[in-house]
Amino acid sequence: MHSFQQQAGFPILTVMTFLPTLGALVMLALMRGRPQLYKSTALVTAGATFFLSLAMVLKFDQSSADFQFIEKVSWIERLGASYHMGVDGISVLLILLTTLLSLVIVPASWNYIKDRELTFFASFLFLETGMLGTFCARDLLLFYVFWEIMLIPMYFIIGVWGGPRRIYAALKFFLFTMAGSVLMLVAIVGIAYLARPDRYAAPVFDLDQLQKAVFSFPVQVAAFLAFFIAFAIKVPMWPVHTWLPDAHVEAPTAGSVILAGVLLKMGGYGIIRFCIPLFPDAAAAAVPYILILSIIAIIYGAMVSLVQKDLKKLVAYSSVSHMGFVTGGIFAFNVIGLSGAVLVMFSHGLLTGALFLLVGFMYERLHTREISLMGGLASPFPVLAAFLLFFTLASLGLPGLSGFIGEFLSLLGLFSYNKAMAVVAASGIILAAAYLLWMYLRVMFTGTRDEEWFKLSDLNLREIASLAPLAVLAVWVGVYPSTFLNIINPSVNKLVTQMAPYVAQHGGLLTHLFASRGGL
Amino acid sequence: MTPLQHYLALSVALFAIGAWGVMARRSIIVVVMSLELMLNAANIALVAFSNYSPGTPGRGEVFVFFVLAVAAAEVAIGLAIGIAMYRLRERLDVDELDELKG
Amino acid sequence: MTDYSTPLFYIVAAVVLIPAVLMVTFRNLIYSAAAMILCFIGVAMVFVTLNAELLAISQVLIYVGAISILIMFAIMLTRQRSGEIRLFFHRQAWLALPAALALAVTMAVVLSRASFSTTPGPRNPGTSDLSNLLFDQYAFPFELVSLVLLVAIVGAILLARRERRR
Amino acid sequence: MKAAVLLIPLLPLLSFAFTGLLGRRYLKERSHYVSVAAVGISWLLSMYVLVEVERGQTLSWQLYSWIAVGRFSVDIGFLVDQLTAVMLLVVSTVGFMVHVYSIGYMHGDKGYYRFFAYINLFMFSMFMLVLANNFLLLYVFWEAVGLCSYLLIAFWFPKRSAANAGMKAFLVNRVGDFGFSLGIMLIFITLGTLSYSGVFASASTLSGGMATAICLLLFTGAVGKSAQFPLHVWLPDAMEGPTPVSSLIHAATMVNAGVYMVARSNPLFAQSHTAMMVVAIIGTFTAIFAATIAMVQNDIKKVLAYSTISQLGYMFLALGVGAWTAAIFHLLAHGFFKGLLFLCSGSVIHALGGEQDMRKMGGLKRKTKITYWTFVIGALALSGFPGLSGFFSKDAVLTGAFAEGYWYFWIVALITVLLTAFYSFRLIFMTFHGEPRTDPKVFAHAHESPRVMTVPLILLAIPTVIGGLMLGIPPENGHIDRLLHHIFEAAIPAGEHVFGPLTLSLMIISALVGIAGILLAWHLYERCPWLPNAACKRAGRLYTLLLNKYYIDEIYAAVIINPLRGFCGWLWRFVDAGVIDGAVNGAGWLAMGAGRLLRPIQSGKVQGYLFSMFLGLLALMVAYLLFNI
Repeated sequence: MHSFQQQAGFPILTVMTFLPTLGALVMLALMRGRPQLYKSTALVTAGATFFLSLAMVLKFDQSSADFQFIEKVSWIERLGASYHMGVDGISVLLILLTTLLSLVIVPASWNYIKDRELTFFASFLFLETGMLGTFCARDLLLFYVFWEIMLIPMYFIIGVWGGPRRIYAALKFFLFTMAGSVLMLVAIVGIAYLARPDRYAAPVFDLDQLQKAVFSFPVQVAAFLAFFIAFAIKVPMWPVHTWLPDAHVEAPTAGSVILAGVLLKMGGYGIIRFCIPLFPDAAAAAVPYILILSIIAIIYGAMVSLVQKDLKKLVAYSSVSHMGFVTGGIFAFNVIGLSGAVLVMFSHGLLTGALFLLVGFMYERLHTREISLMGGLASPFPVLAAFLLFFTLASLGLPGLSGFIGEFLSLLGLFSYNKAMAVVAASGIILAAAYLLWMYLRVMFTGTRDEEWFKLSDLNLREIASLAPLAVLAVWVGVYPSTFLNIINPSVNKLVTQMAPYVAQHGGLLTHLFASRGGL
Repeated sequence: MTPLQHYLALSVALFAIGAWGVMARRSIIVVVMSLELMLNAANIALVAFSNYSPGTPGRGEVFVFFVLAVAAAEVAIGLAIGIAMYRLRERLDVDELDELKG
Repeated sequence: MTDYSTPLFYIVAAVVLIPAVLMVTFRNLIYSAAAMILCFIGVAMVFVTLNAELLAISQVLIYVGAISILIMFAIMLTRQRSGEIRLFFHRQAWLALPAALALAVTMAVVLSRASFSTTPGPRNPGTSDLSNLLFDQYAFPFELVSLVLLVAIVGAILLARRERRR
Repeated sequence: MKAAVLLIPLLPLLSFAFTGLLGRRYLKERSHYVSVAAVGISWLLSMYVLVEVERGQTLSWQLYSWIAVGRFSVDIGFLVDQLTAVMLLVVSTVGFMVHVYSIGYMHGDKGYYRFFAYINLFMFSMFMLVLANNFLLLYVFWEAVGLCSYLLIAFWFPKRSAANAGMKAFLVNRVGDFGFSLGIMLIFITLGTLSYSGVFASASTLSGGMATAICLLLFTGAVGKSAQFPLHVWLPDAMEGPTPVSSLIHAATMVNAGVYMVARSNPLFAQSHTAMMVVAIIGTFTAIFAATIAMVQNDIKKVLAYSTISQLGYMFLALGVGAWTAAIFHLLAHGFFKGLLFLCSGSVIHALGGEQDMRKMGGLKRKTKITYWTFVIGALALSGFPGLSGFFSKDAVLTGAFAEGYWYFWIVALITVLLTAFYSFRLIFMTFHGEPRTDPKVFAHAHESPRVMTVPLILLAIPTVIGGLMLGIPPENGHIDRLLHHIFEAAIPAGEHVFGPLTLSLMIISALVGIAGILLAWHLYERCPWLPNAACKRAGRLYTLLLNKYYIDEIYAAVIINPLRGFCGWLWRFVDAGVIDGAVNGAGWLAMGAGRLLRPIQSGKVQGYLFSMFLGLLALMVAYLLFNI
């Protein structure tokens, strides 16, 4: 049993999750009006959380597949809900990503925010708590609580510090996610009650017991759909993605980085952690439909990005396209596909986070995100051009950088499930190269449009410092991915072996179904 | 003896006239007056029933007293409002007093 | 005694109904107020035919004496330029009459359909019976009504007071 | 040997990092020392490796396990055998010469350090591509090389045409790589491994259809990278980049990667005859197709670009008909003389201050002696003049095709020899002979390029002359055949080829055809220069068709690019903004609308309320009556 006592000596997960809140409260209470003080506190808090997560990763026992650093305290007796925190390979990787991005955005938005800076940093720290809690929660109710905690600060970040249409965007973001999570709440309560051993026992919210409970197929399908819709909105998958471009365009730089870097991973993580293990039959049955949706997402996202005029919208739609690989990889239900999906999540967080940082830096200088108003930025800002080139190439999947590994593995996983689907999905990499390079050409190359830009300063040390860790990690994942693969392998294998009987049983049914229609 | 139904018919007629007055007339005062009519109609019915029904006599009539009291209070308040309204708007037509519009 | 009650009832009914209709239709407020008084007297007569003398007298005292005068005062206080009294709503007037008639018809039908266990003739409750009921069984409502009246008085004074600029 | 193999790619990588990071502020015009030195050492090491391999020593060395996920395990490793050695020879020699040459050519350019940084990165990726020991690693550096070509084509990025050309090159390569990656996935799915040794050992287990599918997918990658017919459009535009880049990347090294990949996976191709035929057909068609366009081009570099496409067609023809060694021999020879030709054209452009249009050149013979003579040597080699390396390698290809019984390919190839000879000497006569057509001011101070540019020309001219004799004699089992025999033994068709009267007669025929081409060019452009214009006028539409490169670019734009862009625009406006957002905002509007609809009920008129109350009462009573609730 990997309880936190043996592994870390102190309840590392709880400390890590609630440290940012502590920092935020201290800042709010004592440091109003003293920018230098609260900015550095924010940096210190984010830094401390990052090092805690780093320590956790180092102490993480990569051989065992079950959950580690377990903390279990009964929370609401009568409801049977317990404060049960634990992490496995996949959550460790995503936690590392979250703390890194939260650390990186603090220096990046040092002078980006003009009004109410203190509450801006405080809301980010609250957001971080929500995110970390969601990744560590092993109890459905606790998970839902953190899921909602995460929503509120994000709403304010978009709503208060956003661009001109921020209210519409924030509201749309909130309502979309809310609709999904309310559905999920119904499902949570439903299965908690269904899973009770007998009529009078308390409902079961704890994931370990829930996984033992077996639900009938219709219940599984209903609950799976409820959970899946909530997570699909977060991913975002194709039909429910329209909130993402609006939210990104209006959100401040740091908001976009976290929104793209971490919040989108919630969807993928949720599917892996809840939809598949709890409702294996339904998951296996839903595979072809979800794969079709993810392929549409890949192609649709890429195509729409081709015609975007606003830089942030372009990157937002590219996120829709990249996340299509995630859902495609997950629902291929083999080790290669699933590890690919997790790696895409990790690398997409790094790359899109960096791209948004760069767009933010450009906005700070040119005060516009319209591609048509930019042109020839490479001459006045060579360092900015170099960084943007690096991250553009990484996100279009240039081999040797992190984007390629994840995408190739997910495609390979999809390929072994169904060749035709994989071929269509693979065409996504051509479209990705097209829209990203075309963006780079219109923004960086060709003649400099406006002479004053030469007077503006190139990236300063602070900005480079916020980009450097992301670049280093992007190269590390690209050149030596086994450090990250070893972390997630045990839990990926466990999930795939767990799903194998169901896929075999359902796989047959559905491929047969598809075959009869001369299908894929 | 005239059967109960006649009294009831009378009470219904009076009640209908009162209702008509309340709905049709524009001035508050006429509305209040028609309201009184309706109350009287009720009284007639009450007294008629109390007389024609078994049980301890006078049960209905007692109730009429209460109706009287309430009617008096009601008229007082109604007219007070009407006068206050008149002082504000110089006009007493009910259909122009619609500040509470939704 | 010969059976005068039925023709008497019709006369009394007429005394009640005709002024009521007039009241509603009169253009001038004073005339409609006068019609109302007549109608109240009619009602008092109905009480008499129902052997409820005490009620008849109280009816006359309260309605004819107090309330009508009150209404007269109100009419005086709100003297309007006589010219523009428009009798009815243009929009709703034509709807009100049929609605009232429909109401009357339905109530009549309902009442006729209903069956009451009725004793043959009108009974004659004396004043003592009334006072017994009023002061022991319904003592509490009696007190309550006094409270209602108190509130009404205070309210009326407050509302109708001429506003002093504070 | 192991250290040498590791150092060859490592040195350019380190010098890339060094020049790249320190170039802007510190090195500026001194940034070429480190990079040229690095490539020079790599060249020496490559020679050493070549000698070692000649002595029969090969190496297969696995550095570390790159990706290990379930059944899928790929590692970073080197494989050095005869084929790699030959490729190393070409890449390092031409690379070193181009580095030296660039010192002169790029002198004074603002992005001097950036040029050397990128070109070193290219050398690193090309070395790794050649040394890789599995398909995925090959794919990785396949794209890395594509990236360097993108960076170098768009080197002068303020120029819109250069930026567009760079993007076009990368995208067209990407289309090829799409097929290549699918091929790799298919290999893994069917054979379970991606390392060369593993794949080639179990190649025979592949079913016919699967083998064809894999080979064709791999071949799409080669078509993309080596600019064969459908995907050749990017190479002529790539001439926007500086000339040393065109010489190194777009003539000698990168474009040969496709040929190397097909040659390397010969056991796979041997399994499927149809795939071989497809390779041969596309190769032949591209050869003659590109040669016809090259005849009418007026830009000196465009002519050489189309000539490269055509010569690559030759190599694929050789691969397709099974003459594996001939293809590699031609690759080797072509690498040298085409690199030489490009560098000479660079020195011509340098002399005329950037002028590239041949119609504004002429009479440079007197002005640039060395460039002229090296150019002539290169052109002779290109057109297969007997004795030079081009002659032996092209002849090997032709005899290979004829001997295998594909006489129709042989005929088309022979016509192409004629066209090649014609356009190469048309180029010489227009540039060097006749009266100067440049404006006098420019022509006045046209001068021979500095020594740092002319020395590489001479050094490259030497192998062009003696290369053929060293490796090609006697044809069919010359030194190169013996060297590469071991590599291709799995794929070489049966039957012994001996140097008999047949091969001799074939050699004579191709030599005569070559010389005929030269004479034709001499007649048209030297003796009566007015003839070409008259011929063009009479040819009329055919001439314009060729001049506009068969309108391929316009066709692609009309068929693929514009409809795609239009569809995406519609997709975004209609589906995203219209349908989905419409539904979302619609729901919002619905709530608002319903509210607005119900608002008038609260009219504020007391009478209204009373009236509705009465109606309610009425309805209740009627209900009581009717249904006797």
